[in-house]
Amino acid sequence: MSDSTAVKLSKKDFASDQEVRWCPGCGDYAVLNQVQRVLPELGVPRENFVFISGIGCSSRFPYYMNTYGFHSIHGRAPAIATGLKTARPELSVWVVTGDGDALSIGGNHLIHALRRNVDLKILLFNNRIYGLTKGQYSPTSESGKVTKSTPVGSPDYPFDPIAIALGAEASFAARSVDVDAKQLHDVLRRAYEHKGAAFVEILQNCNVFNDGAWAPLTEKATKADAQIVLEHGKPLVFGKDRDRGIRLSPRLEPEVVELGNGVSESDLVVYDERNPALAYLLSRLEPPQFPTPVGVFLAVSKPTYEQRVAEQIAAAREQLGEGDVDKLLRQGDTWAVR
Amino acid sequence: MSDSTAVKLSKKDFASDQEVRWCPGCGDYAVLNQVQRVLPELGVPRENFVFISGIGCSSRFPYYMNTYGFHSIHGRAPAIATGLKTARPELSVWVVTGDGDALSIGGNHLIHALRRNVDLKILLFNNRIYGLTKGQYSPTSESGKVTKSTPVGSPDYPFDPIAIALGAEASFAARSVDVDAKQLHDVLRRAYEHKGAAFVEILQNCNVFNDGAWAPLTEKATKADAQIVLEHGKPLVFGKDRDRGIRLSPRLEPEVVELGNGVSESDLVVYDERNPALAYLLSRLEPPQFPTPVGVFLAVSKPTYEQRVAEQIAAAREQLGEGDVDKLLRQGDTWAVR
Amino acid sequence: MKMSVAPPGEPQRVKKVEERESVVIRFAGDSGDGMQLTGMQFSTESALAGNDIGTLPDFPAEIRAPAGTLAGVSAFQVNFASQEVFTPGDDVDVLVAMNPAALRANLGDLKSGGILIVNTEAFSEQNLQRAGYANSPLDDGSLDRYQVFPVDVTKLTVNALQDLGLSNREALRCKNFFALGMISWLYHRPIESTEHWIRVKFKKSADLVEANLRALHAGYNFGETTELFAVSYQVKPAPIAPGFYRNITGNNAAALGFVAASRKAGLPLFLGSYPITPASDILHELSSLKHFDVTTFQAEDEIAAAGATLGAAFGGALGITTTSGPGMNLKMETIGLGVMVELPMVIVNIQRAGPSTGMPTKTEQADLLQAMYGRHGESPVPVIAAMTPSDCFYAAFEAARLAILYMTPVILLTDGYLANGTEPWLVPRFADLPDFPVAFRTDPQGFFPYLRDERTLARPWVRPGTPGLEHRIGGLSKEHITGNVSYSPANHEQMIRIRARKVAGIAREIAPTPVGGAPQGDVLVIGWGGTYGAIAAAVKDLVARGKAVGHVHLRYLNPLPADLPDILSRFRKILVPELNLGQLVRVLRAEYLVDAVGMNKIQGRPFKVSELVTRVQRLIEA
Amino acid sequence: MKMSVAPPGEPQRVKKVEERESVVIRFAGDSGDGMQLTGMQFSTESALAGNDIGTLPDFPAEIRAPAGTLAGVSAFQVNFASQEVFTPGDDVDVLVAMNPAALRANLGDLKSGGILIVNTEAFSEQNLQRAGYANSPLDDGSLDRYQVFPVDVTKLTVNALQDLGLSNREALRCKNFFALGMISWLYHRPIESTEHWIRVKFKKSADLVEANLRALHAGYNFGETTELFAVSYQVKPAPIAPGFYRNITGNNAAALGFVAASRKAGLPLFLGSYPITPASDILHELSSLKHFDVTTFQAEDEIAAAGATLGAAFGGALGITTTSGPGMNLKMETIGLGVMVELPMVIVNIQRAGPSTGMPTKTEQADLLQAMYGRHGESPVPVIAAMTPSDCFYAAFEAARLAILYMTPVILLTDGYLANGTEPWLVPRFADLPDFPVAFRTDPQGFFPYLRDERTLARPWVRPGTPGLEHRIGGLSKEHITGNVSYSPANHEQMIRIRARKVAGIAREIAPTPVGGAPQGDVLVIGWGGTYGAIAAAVKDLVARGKAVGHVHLRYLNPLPADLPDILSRFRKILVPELNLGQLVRVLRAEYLVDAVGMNKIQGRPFKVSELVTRVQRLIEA
Ligand SMILES: Cc1ncc(C[n+]2csc(CCOP(=O)(O)OP(=O)(O)O)c2C)c(N)n1
Ligand SMILES: Cc1ncc(C[n+]2csc(CCOP(=O)(O)OP(=O)(O)O)c2C)c(N)n1
Ligand code: SF4
Ligand code: SF4
Ligand SMILES: [Mg+2]
Ligand SMILES: [Mg+2]
Repeated sequence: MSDSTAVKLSKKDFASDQEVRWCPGCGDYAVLNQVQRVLPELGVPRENFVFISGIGCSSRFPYYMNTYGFHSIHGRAPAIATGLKTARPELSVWVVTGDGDALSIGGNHLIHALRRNVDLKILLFNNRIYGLTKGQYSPTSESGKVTKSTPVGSPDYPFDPIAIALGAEASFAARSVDVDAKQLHDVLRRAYEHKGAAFVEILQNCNVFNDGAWAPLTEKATKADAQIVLEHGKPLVFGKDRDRGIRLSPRLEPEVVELGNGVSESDLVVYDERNPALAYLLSRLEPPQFPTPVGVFLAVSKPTYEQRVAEQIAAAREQLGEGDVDKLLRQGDTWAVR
Repeated sequence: MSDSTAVKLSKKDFASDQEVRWCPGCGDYAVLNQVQRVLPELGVPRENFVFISGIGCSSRFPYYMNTYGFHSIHGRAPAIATGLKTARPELSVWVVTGDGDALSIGGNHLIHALRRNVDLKILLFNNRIYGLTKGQYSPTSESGKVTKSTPVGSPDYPFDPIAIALGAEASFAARSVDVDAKQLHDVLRRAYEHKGAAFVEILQNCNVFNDGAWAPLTEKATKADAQIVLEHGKPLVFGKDRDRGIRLSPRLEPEVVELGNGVSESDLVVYDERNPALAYLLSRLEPPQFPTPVGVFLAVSKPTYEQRVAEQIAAAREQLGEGDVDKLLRQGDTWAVR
Repeated sequence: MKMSVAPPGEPQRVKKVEERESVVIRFAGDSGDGMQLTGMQFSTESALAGNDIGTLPDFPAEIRAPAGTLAGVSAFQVNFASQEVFTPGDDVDVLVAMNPAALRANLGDLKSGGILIVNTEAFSEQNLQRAGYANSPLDDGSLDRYQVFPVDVTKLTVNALQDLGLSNREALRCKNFFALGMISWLYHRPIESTEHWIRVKFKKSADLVEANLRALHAGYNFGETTELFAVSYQVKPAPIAPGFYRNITGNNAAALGFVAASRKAGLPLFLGSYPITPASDILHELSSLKHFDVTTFQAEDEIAAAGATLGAAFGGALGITTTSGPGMNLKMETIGLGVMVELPMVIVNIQRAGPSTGMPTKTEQADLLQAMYGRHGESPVPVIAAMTPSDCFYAAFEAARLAILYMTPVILLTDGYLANGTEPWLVPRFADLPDFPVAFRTDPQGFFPYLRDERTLARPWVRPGTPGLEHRIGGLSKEHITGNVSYSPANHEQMIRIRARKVAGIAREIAPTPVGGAPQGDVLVIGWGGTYGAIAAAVKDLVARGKAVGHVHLRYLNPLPADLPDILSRFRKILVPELNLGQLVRVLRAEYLVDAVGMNKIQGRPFKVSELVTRVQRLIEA
Repeated sequence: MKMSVAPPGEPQRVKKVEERESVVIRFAGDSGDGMQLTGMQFSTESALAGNDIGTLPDFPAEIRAPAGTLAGVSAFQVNFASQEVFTPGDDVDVLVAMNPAALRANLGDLKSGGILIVNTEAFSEQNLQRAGYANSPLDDGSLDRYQVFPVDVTKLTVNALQDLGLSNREALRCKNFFALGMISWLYHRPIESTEHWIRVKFKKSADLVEANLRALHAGYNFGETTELFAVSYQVKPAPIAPGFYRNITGNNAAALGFVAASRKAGLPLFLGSYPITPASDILHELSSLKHFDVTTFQAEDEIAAAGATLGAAFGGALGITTTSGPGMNLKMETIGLGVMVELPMVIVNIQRAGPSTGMPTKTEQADLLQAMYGRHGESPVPVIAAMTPSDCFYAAFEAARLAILYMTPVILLTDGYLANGTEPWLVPRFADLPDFPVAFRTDPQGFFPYLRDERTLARPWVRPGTPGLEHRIGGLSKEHITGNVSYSPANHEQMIRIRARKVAGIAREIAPTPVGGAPQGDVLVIGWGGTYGAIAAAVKDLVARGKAVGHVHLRYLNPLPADLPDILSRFRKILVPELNLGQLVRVLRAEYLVDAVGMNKIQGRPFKVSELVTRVQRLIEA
């Protein structure tokens, strides 16, 4: 996809002429900003980017990108993107979606796009709420949450988006935070570089309907203790003073341990982003007992869907030659009348 | 649900007067047989059972059960069952579905029913093919599979139903085999006894369109080596001579080991059906490298959806009293004109 | 809050007072300015003042578009009068514009000579630019046609709250109450209800109660004391039927209608829904009525919402599912199953402007043919429509009643205009509503799942859990009486014809169609749904001018009333105004072979009375 | 396999030979008996014998219902004649019944005096019971009205294969070829094509080739040698236009039509589909044509299938999505989006008997109004329908052409009868089909996403990847020309009216409507879709009897042809036969205010010619 003759692009090349219409203070701005920063670095001509979204606040994203874009139907972006990417493998196709769009109405398309390993970059803006419809609970809202549609609290249990992705055979799954510019930047790049379906959950603040949903992870005071950054090949250490870590108990259950007092880094789990079972184990870690893992949970490589489809077509052409319509029409039970 | 005054029921009480119309030799017969065997044991009056299915060969199931039944729409049985169970928690609601019905068109409803932990008994007949539509590949068909719609092989990767369930926060997930009468019987009972969504994958043979899909697991000669039975609290041992087992490598990856030569059962993973990460790890085991695990992967207990909903309604009544319609109509901005 | 008309404490007026028969006010500001709230409170005050009222909220699709932009303008229109009110009013007498964008977006609807109150502080360089003004319209003479009242609402509010120690932001948030106070003074509105509302709403913060009350009073007193207003206006109470009233939106009314129906049927209510504008408020409302044995299930999508509803109906609940156009597409397959298994459920479509995502917060009537024909195969369902916000109560009640009585899915159509609009509602007594207790079948003797009631052709409703009645239903063709799966050609046709007859037979439930205006003559105007008010007002106007114009407003779209052909035959011409490209008109033409003509507007907005009057006059003359 | 008519080697006939103009044979047996295959082979033989043919497969919904039951009966009907054939025939002249259930299920359609060949061996106690016979109909005199030929097909087949060392089961599987051989002898069919088919089909097993060939020949020779048959029948070749022919099913033809269209457009073809009876075969067919630059995507459901298709269309492919009724409901929201973003795609609905799951393997025409009105909002799409199996080729081609030319989703309706039925097809030359090369917009100069072609009103099609033309599309209301999101009321109406005009303008593509039969007179029969053959035959019959009856068969349902009102006006009465409760008839009545009457049958089966003839006659007399 990279094109050496491409002119050097900058962030502003990726801003469309449309006014951005999210609420002031919405976390979506930070993500837009970061995406517009990363794209020029990728060496892809601007016209080869396509952003496809569903419906929701986050799904307005394509309007603000000066690329090809498609603001489609609630929940259906992964399906539409699958068609586009399969028909046009040379394009860089990004899906922008929300927790409702991707995990409520669109859950099925998401898991199938991941299963097929279509080379899509899927950015899920998780604000744990329905923003556009003004504040109902979403499939990632915590149990007991009081919202417009759950005045005495949600009776549901939430999905964990990373776990869903792992259950659906994703080849790449990562998590980042809207306002964590550097980490988000790195994760977006990793997602782009991964050949295959890249699923990125972005923890995003909806300051109007669910303000502070991720506060512990974004407030300076609590951030270091509230999150643990996954790094391939490194032990799972976290905390302001990097004095805590994650160990596996003999019953194969994760536990937080303080380093020192006989516990050293070598007792900790060494992260391996190619081990799906480890990724799933980490996805189970939840506050307040555990820090929230961010970074790349899983990155394994396998041929992509569109690649395998293209190979089948190429092989058919190779074997049968370029199809001849007249010959095709004349196949089967035929006869001539004179 | 159990009713001490209920008359003693037998298998034939659960056979309807409708002729069973699966192909001769179809694995569905064995499952029907086993379900009809288990139900009378449960102490539930017959009229309290409801079977809800989607569309597919397997989904004809309700017609053959002399209980309440609903043969509904392709993929939608979990949604319909959720409504019924929520409205009528006292009923024992069973969902019968196929790999296409549950995991293709119905994937979203399945994962949401599991997430909510609705107390449904979900039996997924996995024959890795679309039976009723005469032989297209399904989301569980293996990569490269040649079917009517994939004449040069499937370009997809399959779902693992257990992994999907675990990714969707299922509280109970199990796997069994159509013709393994005793094991299927036990798993069905465990599913019934679990309070919450119980997901059971049943490996089922479609002798017409995908004969022998599970042959290694059902043929006497290979069975013991091809499967490993998960037992809570027991080490993971398998093989005709029970001389092999599953161990975790230092990189936390599973490996098959021969017992003896310094390797003993105490080196093996001890199965814990309450550990979802372990369940997920086991779901990754695939032939030919690994035996296929069967039995209960996961069983954890948490309040069910319908229970929490019922509690909210009871609490509201407790707090606000039985609703008075006249009072309700007269709420808000009101005034009297004289 | 209960109170009776003519609140005490109307202050002594020193300035000139003029009388008006009716006034249309529109409050317009930024999304964050609280205009919806202001409008609602003003409506309540007006109702309490004894006027008849009609309202129209109009808000943007964005949650909060950038402050000061045209996209962010939110408005609320109130029509109040000393006579019967049918609509929120065509053109406005008074426009309150809290910023330049609000002015720009709404000025076109202000009558020449109308009152324009602007919040001057908001007319900053930046805001002017955001609204697309090169020069300030306050200075360039472009507003000369109006009575302009420039008020620095912002400063006056902040001043009034000075000593409360509020942050600037908090203080600014009170400015809508200043505006409300000012307008309340101008039209002699009683403000006690607003005071009460403030006390309840902010009960957690005494400071905010105090601040908002002060802003309200400051506005009121500003009216009295400022030189600006030389005149204030009185609108006498309307001759309104005595009784107990409340202001109600269509969505609220629909929710209550379903609750009442469930009680009359003696069933628990199950709502399966997926949020969507403008339907979500029914879900919100019902979710807080759990003590009425109401279960609300927020589903993963509309398919699941409909499916769960059907499942609950199978279980013996009154099943309701609510949505709007886009979600309606997704419910069709389940409705088709409902038709085949013959279980009751109500599907509510709060229509909005389409196609596709369209203009989600705007109104339209373009889903009628979809309601009638949107499913594959022959799967007729009754379709009924509500006419006014409060009529949503009765329409919902009736939809539920028919569904249960005839064991069939019923589609109820309302629209964004009805859903969010309010009107005073003479609250009925529960006891006066018709009873329709459900008798589930429990007797195994002679039971067959598809053995029908002779009159209604409804099949029996059996709750799972009933001993001896175990049976299976499903989407495959069903054998007459036994309900067994059947591929018999003759049986297939018989069952399809029976179901069609069952739905057609609902015509017997329809009371004689009331004809408004002239009982016969030149033009019959036939409408359905939310256009009721505008058409009724137009016909009233035309009749007053001596025209022989009649009005039929259809509640039942399928089946149509049996007396319709007779009524049609009494008029020379038939006009069918619709907020679509012509849907009911197609049904009428096909059904009765009458040369009915359409009048179509598809702008996300209701008809204006004047548009209708003009069109009918042209038709009379043609 | 290519061969020309009049195959060599027709054996010397010693018995009496009679001539027939046309014969209708139905092969009926258990699902496992291979009746579909037998029927197909017999059809091919008949085509090769120079007859015109029509076929009707009829199989159960169950994959393999229990052997011997009524539910498991599978049948295949062939009509072959020395004149033009329009349908598979009403009543049958010859019934081959391989077991009692097949006899029971099909006997009602056998003409009095017709030939009945039964496989006696299958008339065991058990099989009789399974079929619901108390006594054997072979013995109780109930078949006296027919010419019964009892043949122990099973034993004769097994005997013929005795020395091959096949298992009993394998041998029994050959009995359909014995039956085929026997009937081929009886009607002088050339069996070379069947021999060839056997050789290809079983090429992996020389034993099976030998066994099936032997069974075929044994059956053929049995006809010649047995005393049973005293007479054999000859059906002369029909006067058929010279050219190259093939037998083709509607599904096969549709697939080929799309491939041809994609080549003419110069685009890759993308099919997004989810399997469903009776549409799946189009997916199967296209999945094997990858070398034609065809991508088939088996989606997770119909929504994804439609979505991926639209995505591929956005990418510049010819996007097709195929389904049947139940799946059609699920595609509506995506079609609505397609209408809004104005991208080309073809949605094919192979209609089957509904509502709901209905009778999946049976035919019906009850999805027309859904095609027209099934979406929320005003979202018109062109709707076209195929008339015969081979016409599916041209209809598919035309649907694709219109979609691209007008940048719009197009719905193509066929049905189960067309999809699985076969007819001989005079294969066209690719070069003779119209070209319509696509020119994607590439010039940034003056580009706007919604700047339209003046004639067609189509917007430009731009492939992502084109520099300088980056733009965004979506489901929100779009501003005229720029395509920016717009909530302007006037713009909303303008865009909706433009799209309606665009679709209405397609009328200019429609060639003058051919009128079959009388050009004017008493009754005009208007049909659409798969009823073509039956109506054409009926009208031909009526005209031959001197009746002034005309026939119009509509390919374009939306928009309707511009010359239709004129044609309607030339007839006294209009009859609209449909396999539904009256759908096109509603459209015609609403559109033209003509008192068209419906003729409706909804039994999962096509019209019989005789039913149509009778109905028209009654109408003439009424
Ligand atoms: C078919 C359909 N159903 C429902 C809706 C209404 N709707 C729009 S966005 C949305 C949910 C938005 O939540 P999320 O995806 O989390 O996005 P956010 O606004 O929070 O970014 C819903 C329910 C719709 N547009 N279409
Ligand atoms: C909406 C809809 N789409 C498609 C179909 C066609 N269909 C019926 S069953 C089926 C798949 C069956 O596969 P599976 O669920 O695995 O069940 P099996 O027959 O193998 O038991 C399909 C695609 C349908 N009935 N409805
Ligand atoms: S509602 Fe929430 S998510 Fe939506 S734009 Fe506003 S702050 Fe952002
Ligand atoms: S097709 Fe397969 S799954 Fe279906 S009934 Fe036959 S053997 Fe069973
Ligand atoms: Mg969200
Ligand atoms: Mg299957």
